[in-house]
Amino acid sequence: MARAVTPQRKAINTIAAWIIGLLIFFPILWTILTSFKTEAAAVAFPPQFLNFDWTFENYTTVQERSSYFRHFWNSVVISLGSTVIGLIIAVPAAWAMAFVPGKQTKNVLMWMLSTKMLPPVGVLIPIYLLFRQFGLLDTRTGLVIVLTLMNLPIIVWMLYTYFREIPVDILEAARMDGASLRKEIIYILTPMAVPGIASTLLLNVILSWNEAFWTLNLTAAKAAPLTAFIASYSSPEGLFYAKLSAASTMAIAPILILGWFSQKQLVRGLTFGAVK
Amino acid sequence: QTLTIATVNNGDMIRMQGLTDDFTSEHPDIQLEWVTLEENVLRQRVTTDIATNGGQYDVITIGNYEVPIWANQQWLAPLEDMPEDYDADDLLPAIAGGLSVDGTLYAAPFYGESAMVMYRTDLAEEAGIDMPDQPTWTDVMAAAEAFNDPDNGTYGICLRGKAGWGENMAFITAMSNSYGARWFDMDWQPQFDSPEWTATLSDYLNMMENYGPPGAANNGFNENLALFQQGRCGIWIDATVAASFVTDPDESTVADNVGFAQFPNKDGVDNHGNWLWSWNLAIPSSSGNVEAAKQFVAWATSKGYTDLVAAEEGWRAAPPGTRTSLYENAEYQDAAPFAAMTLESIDAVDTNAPSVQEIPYTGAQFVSIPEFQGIGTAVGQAFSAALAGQMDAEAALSQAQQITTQEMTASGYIE
Amino acid sequence: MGRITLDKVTKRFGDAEVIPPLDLTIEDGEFVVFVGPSGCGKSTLLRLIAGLEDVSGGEIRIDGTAATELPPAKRGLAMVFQSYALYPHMSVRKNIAFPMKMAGMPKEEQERRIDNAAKVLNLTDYLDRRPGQLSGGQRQRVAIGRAIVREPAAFLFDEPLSNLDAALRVGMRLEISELHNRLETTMIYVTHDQVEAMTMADKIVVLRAGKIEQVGTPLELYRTPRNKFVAGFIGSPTMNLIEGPEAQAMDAHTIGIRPEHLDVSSTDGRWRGTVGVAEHLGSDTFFHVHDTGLAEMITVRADGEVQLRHGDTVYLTPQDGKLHRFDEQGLRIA
Amino acid sequence: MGRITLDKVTKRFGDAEVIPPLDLTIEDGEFVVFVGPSGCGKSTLLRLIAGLEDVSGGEIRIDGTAATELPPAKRGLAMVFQSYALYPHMSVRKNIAFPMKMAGMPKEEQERRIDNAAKVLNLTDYLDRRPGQLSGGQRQRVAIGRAIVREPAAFLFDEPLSNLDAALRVGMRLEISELHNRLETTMIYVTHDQVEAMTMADKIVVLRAGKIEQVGTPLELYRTPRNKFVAGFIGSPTMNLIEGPEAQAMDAHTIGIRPEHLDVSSTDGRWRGTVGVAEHLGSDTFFHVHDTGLAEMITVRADGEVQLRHGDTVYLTPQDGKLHRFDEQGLRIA
Amino acid sequence: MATQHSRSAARVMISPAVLLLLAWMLIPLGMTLYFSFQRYNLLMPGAHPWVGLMNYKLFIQNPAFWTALINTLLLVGGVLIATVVLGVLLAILLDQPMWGQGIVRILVIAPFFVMPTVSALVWKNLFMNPVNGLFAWLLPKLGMAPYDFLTQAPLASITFIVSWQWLPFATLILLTAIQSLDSEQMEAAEMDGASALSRFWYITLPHLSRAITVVVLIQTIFLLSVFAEILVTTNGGPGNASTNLTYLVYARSLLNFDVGGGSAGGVIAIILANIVAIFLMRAIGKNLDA
Ligand SMILES: Nc1ncnc2c1ncn2[C@@H]1O[C@H](COP(=O)(O)OP(=O)(O)OP(=O)(O)O)[C@@H](O)[C@H]1O
Ligand SMILES: Nc1ncnc2c1ncn2[C@@H]1O[C@H](COP(=O)(O)OP(=O)(O)OP(=O)(O)O)[C@@H](O)[C@H]1O
Ligand SMILES: [Mg+2]
Ligand SMILES: [Mg+2]
Repeated sequence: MARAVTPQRKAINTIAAWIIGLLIFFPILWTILTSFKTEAAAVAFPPQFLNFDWTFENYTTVQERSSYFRHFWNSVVISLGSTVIGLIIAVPAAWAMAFVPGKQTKNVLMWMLSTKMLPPVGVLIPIYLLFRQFGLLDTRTGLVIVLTLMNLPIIVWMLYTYFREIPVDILEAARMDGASLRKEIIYILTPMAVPGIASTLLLNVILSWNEAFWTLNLTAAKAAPLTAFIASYSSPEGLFYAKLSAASTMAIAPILILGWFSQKQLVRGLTFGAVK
Repeated sequence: QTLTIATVNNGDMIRMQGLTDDFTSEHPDIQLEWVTLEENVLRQRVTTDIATNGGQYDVITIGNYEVPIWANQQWLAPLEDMPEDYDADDLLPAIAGGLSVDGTLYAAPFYGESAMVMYRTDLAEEAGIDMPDQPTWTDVMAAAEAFNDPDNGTYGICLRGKAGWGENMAFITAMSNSYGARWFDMDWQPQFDSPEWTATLSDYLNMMENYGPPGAANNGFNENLALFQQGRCGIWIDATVAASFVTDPDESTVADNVGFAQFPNKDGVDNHGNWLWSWNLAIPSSSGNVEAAKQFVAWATSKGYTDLVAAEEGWRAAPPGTRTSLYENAEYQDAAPFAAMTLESIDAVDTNAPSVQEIPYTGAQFVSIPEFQGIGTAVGQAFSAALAGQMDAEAALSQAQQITTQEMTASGYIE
Repeated sequence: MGRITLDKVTKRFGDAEVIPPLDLTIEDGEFVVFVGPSGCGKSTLLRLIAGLEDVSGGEIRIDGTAATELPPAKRGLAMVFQSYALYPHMSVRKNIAFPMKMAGMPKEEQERRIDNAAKVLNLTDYLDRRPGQLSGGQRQRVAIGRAIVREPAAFLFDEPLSNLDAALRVGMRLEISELHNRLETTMIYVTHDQVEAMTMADKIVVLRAGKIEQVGTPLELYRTPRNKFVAGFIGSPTMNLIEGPEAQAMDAHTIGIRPEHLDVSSTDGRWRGTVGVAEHLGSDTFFHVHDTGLAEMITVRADGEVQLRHGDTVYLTPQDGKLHRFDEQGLRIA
Repeated sequence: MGRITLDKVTKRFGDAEVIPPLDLTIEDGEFVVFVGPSGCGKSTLLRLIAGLEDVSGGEIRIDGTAATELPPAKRGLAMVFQSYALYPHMSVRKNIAFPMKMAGMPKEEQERRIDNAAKVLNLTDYLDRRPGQLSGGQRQRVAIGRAIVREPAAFLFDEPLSNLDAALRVGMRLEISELHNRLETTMIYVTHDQVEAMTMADKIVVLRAGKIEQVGTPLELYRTPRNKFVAGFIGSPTMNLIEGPEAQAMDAHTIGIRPEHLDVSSTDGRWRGTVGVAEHLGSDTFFHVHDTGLAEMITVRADGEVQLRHGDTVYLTPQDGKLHRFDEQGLRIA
Repeated sequence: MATQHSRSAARVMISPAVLLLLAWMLIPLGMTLYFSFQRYNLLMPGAHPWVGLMNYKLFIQNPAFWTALINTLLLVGGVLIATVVLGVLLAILLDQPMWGQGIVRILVIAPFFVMPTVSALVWKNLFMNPVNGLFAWLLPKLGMAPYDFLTQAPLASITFIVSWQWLPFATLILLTAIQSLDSEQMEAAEMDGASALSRFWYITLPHLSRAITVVVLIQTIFLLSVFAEILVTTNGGPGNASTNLTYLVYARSLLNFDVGGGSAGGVIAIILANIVAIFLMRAIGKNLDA
């Protein structure tokens, strides 16, 4: 369909897409802008777009109040940790499902996904008791465990759809060439699936980063990630829009930037085999 | 040693976090870790932890509602052997009484509050209204009507509407007390079918509908504070601590124009609501650092801390409502125009007889039984729904009656 | 060195018996081609030999030792897949080195063999490229290179040329033949391409539904097909098979005559018919003759110069001794 | 009804001129085949005619009316794609009905035409299946069915058989030819398959790099290729092209002789050489002769019965009048 | 690939994942089930008497339960419809040639990265707040009455917020799916005389069905347990107007600290979620095979 698109048509597309894109993005933009305003300017009517006195005061206040970097570091450790461990468990499982499919494979996969439908609130108290029992409360280890289990079904599914696209021939060739199962996975499967693994990794980092129920309920101070950081701004006294915006910006910025930079991988991985 | 301290994200607590250098320099071996959370989340986290013996926290911030209940469960370490200079006798008796079980203190008050009326003197002047020091609800309603000017973004009265036993139910319970209503009769039968409750709720809804701000059903203390600071409320009836914020010229656009009055009563009912709340520091018995925690609690609720705040931020910012000595301090009286009214309000509270009728419970703007959190919140939701226009007062009350009866039956209070 | 014996080898997928018990011996150094219609079990048989599938019954012996239970890597065979199955993330050099690396061969020996294979296969200039940067024929050669360096007892090829275009196919066909001449290693080659089978094989195995229909040299199959199936399967255009009175006249249920074994005349001959579609290839002309009184349409291959048009009348005569006769079971009558 | 004229039609993709100005007339009812090496612009040309690409210059006329600016649907042409481009979620019936539904044709008429097409194409039993449940050949027929029902002025086929296996290809080739005989509609057919081009075409257009090298009937191209390119491109195995003294002796820069036009003798002949690889196809034998004193290796096609082995000495003689001569520009010398 | 050896290897390889998930499902679930038959209030330590099905009875009899059930379905359904419909339209728009496509994509994808808590806070305070929010300023400008979103249309507002978060996800998957559509199919349809609208309806949309099922499945998994958005914006209110099952269970077990009741609610929620799951799995299982 390489017929010429008239410039008018392209211009209309462009304008429409940009308007919609900006509308969708606007709340985030507005939050970022607000974070640079004084509290008074933040609630001023009519709203001030760029014509306000920019200030970094909110960021300093927020940083003074809670040590952002510790929360940030917890978030990094927890989300990366759970994703990496999840991958280590999921790669063999996905290998088995993709390359040695049995009659039950599909059912096992669907069952795995259905465990994600367990409403977390329903099992908080049992988990809390277990965690207390094993001394996992307020530890990063504890959160890594929970988030790994939470996201494992998704990781398995994503890897499974990815692996299915890898021709069996190549694994068989490796086998003929004398590779053991372990070597087959390490030297052939994993390197070939790098794009898929990367996008799985990304999506799960994002999901873990944003997970707000378990991270909030199973931590106190030591292991609390950014979700807990944000929770302390949810309803403070007095005017707080600017401070809230600053805290929000700080909480979402890392993942937003990561997401933007790795957009392509993410999009490819997200398709869950929906696109053949 | 590291102490993990759970606090509410309100201004006084956050200020305390900024001043901890003073403590850590005195106690170099003690490190402090802060968990700052919104009130509801904090309560849920702390309760889960203490009830399951989780031991995550060494110092917790809890209200005077929980203290006696939890102390009875042996969940709190008694605050005996406090350091010499702590001077427990200096605590306001109404406050200290609520935090003691059998004469032993189980939590140290960080600040205390009752409720009072805050209003805009500039608007009152404009409208030619004279707010008495002890207004009745009739006075308040008349003033609210006069102040209401929604076209210019000023609303007559701001009251709590957000559902929650510590949010709208705190206010409505206090209001009902002042209307002569009670939660339960002596057989623990809920009383929402009484005429006093009908009067309370319909007056509340009327005021809010006619003179309240939009979205009131989602407004709690913080939202109303923000509104009042922006000059959007003519009257705000809420906790006395608010006074120091609304008069803070850095944050409040109406700092110079705030007047104070006692919590209203209904004509003929001698009850000013009996609102008493304090945020207190307590030590879970599951903590492994009880001694260090005591050091910290003592520091944070000491006279010395008050002086420290005064030195750093001025007297007006001193945590109010806990110590007699503060109210005797002339500097404080000068800096805090609301001091007298605050003390008067607190002194007027009798937590043993919050209602004028006979009741089987103690409490103030709450009922001091463990089930109250659940019941209060469920009832609060019904009232909030009424405020949002989803049902009328009558339906809300009968729903409240039904919920409460069910819960009380389930918990074995009534057959 | 590369004698492979299948003894009552059977394969079932669930309930479906894809290979009924099958016996076959492949001699050392032979070039054996498996042909047969799609789905007849050629690939399955190859994979059984390779060890990529378990046999359901029977024995496989390689050089006299039982291999039935051995994992693929231990059988000393190398396989070249239809898709080449190169490792896309490794350079050509690494691809070729992989089996040696897995075997833990010393580096120098690896280098030596890689250089050698690269020279033989004309890949020296491409050793540092990735498979994605190679043309189809080059990839094919890398796959062969990877197989060669292991110095296997036998090579297994599963339709290795079917992804190449016609011109390349001819070239690669010659290269593999030459390789076989040089290495003299046993090769088992699966294809569905007539020409490949005929030109490359020492021995062709014709399979149908997992059963061996005939084993023999290409010309044996061409000249003396054991049954109607083989007769129809080998040769292009297909042999004309004629039933009815004409066949009975020759004491057969069916008679067969290849298109190239019919003499055409415009004046007289055994069968008289009308020309239908005529396909002019330049070098040859295929035409289809109707209305000969036979039930079947007859295909004739004639010279490129023959000038016959749709509707012309022709006379056809089968050449001497080129008639095949089959009985009711379809078996050849000697 | 289906006369298509291209007048100085040009196509550029960005800076690359894929089709330089090109003139071509296709007569009503003709079966025209475009051939040429990969990337020469065959598909592009077809898509320009279909209206799926805009021309960069020139005029296209269909039945005398200017079509250059018309959208594809308005040109009254039907196209059969290489991938068939069936709608995977619709049944065969719906697939075939789709163009009529789009044209708002009455239901009964639709039914009639579907039944008709299904009968013609032997699809009646498959009308309720999805394309995914059909074999390659059946899909191919559905694609044609979808084209037929529109009763177009001309059919455009872009390598419609290249996804089929060899046996099916032969069958479908005949079916399309018969369809053309029956419908007598103009057909333009792109292929890179020699045999298809030779057997199906009324007229072959040989393209190279977007330029027409020769237009003519298959036998014209086979017998009198206009230049070396066409000579080498048409015919299989390829024509032997010989340069050097032997050619100069015949007043040409290059002489060409087809493998099938060389007589083989073991005793005497014009060129003496040694047999290299011999490929026995049963019906024919191709062998490669080296060391003839000519620079080039010569390919010879001989009878299937010829018994020559690697290393034998043979004598080759070109048949009378079958030699082609080309000048330095590669053009035929008459 | 199916040798005995590889099959047993597969069993070994899949077992860590299966065992972990089984434990993750069964242990807490078992405990929840166990608690659900007890009178167990966190605030009242001591014995937890066995009360049989009373917790279930109370949970179901509570009128809030039915409201919550309906709200859950409305929320999930609403978000699914909004994201799929808008996602398809947006995907088609983004598939058109335009300038700065990459940047537009970045803008559109952004909400997906925002934590639910943050997005709820931002929408609630900066936009929907009836006094200070941007909408409170904007609506009168557009000649509309000011509207208190979270009070007057709480569920719809939450649906809107959640849709905003998930629209990027749907759009991206659908966009990739559209781009994977065989261009020859489009061209064939064009030659067949289909208008742009017919092409969308008869070709594009059916082609997207598989991608749509995946979007629906994944989103449902996450939407059934929407929680933070409700907690932050409305606390399930006013009344129960925006309480979904998850929130109701939360309210029981963590606001009332009624572990018994909460567990009963949790069990009910799990059962309902699995009913939805079975429906979906059926549908998607079919679609994924095809
Ligand atoms: N893993 C499997 N499970 C079930 N049946 C199978 C499996 N692999 C192959 N088959 C069946 O076994 C038969 C033989 O398949 P095989 O692949 O060996 O045929 P083939 O001769 O190689 O065909 P082709 O020429 O098409 O490659 C087919 O009917 C096929 O459907
Ligand atoms: N959309 C396009 N943009 C740029 N160049 C193109 C485009 N389509 C085709 N070309 C170029 O135009 C030339 C002709 O392509 P075309 O597809 O017509 O070749 P073809 O003869 O059909 O080849 P094949 O036999 O491989 O199908 C090629 O060099 C190709 O790279
Ligand atoms: Mg095969
Ligand atoms: Mg092409």
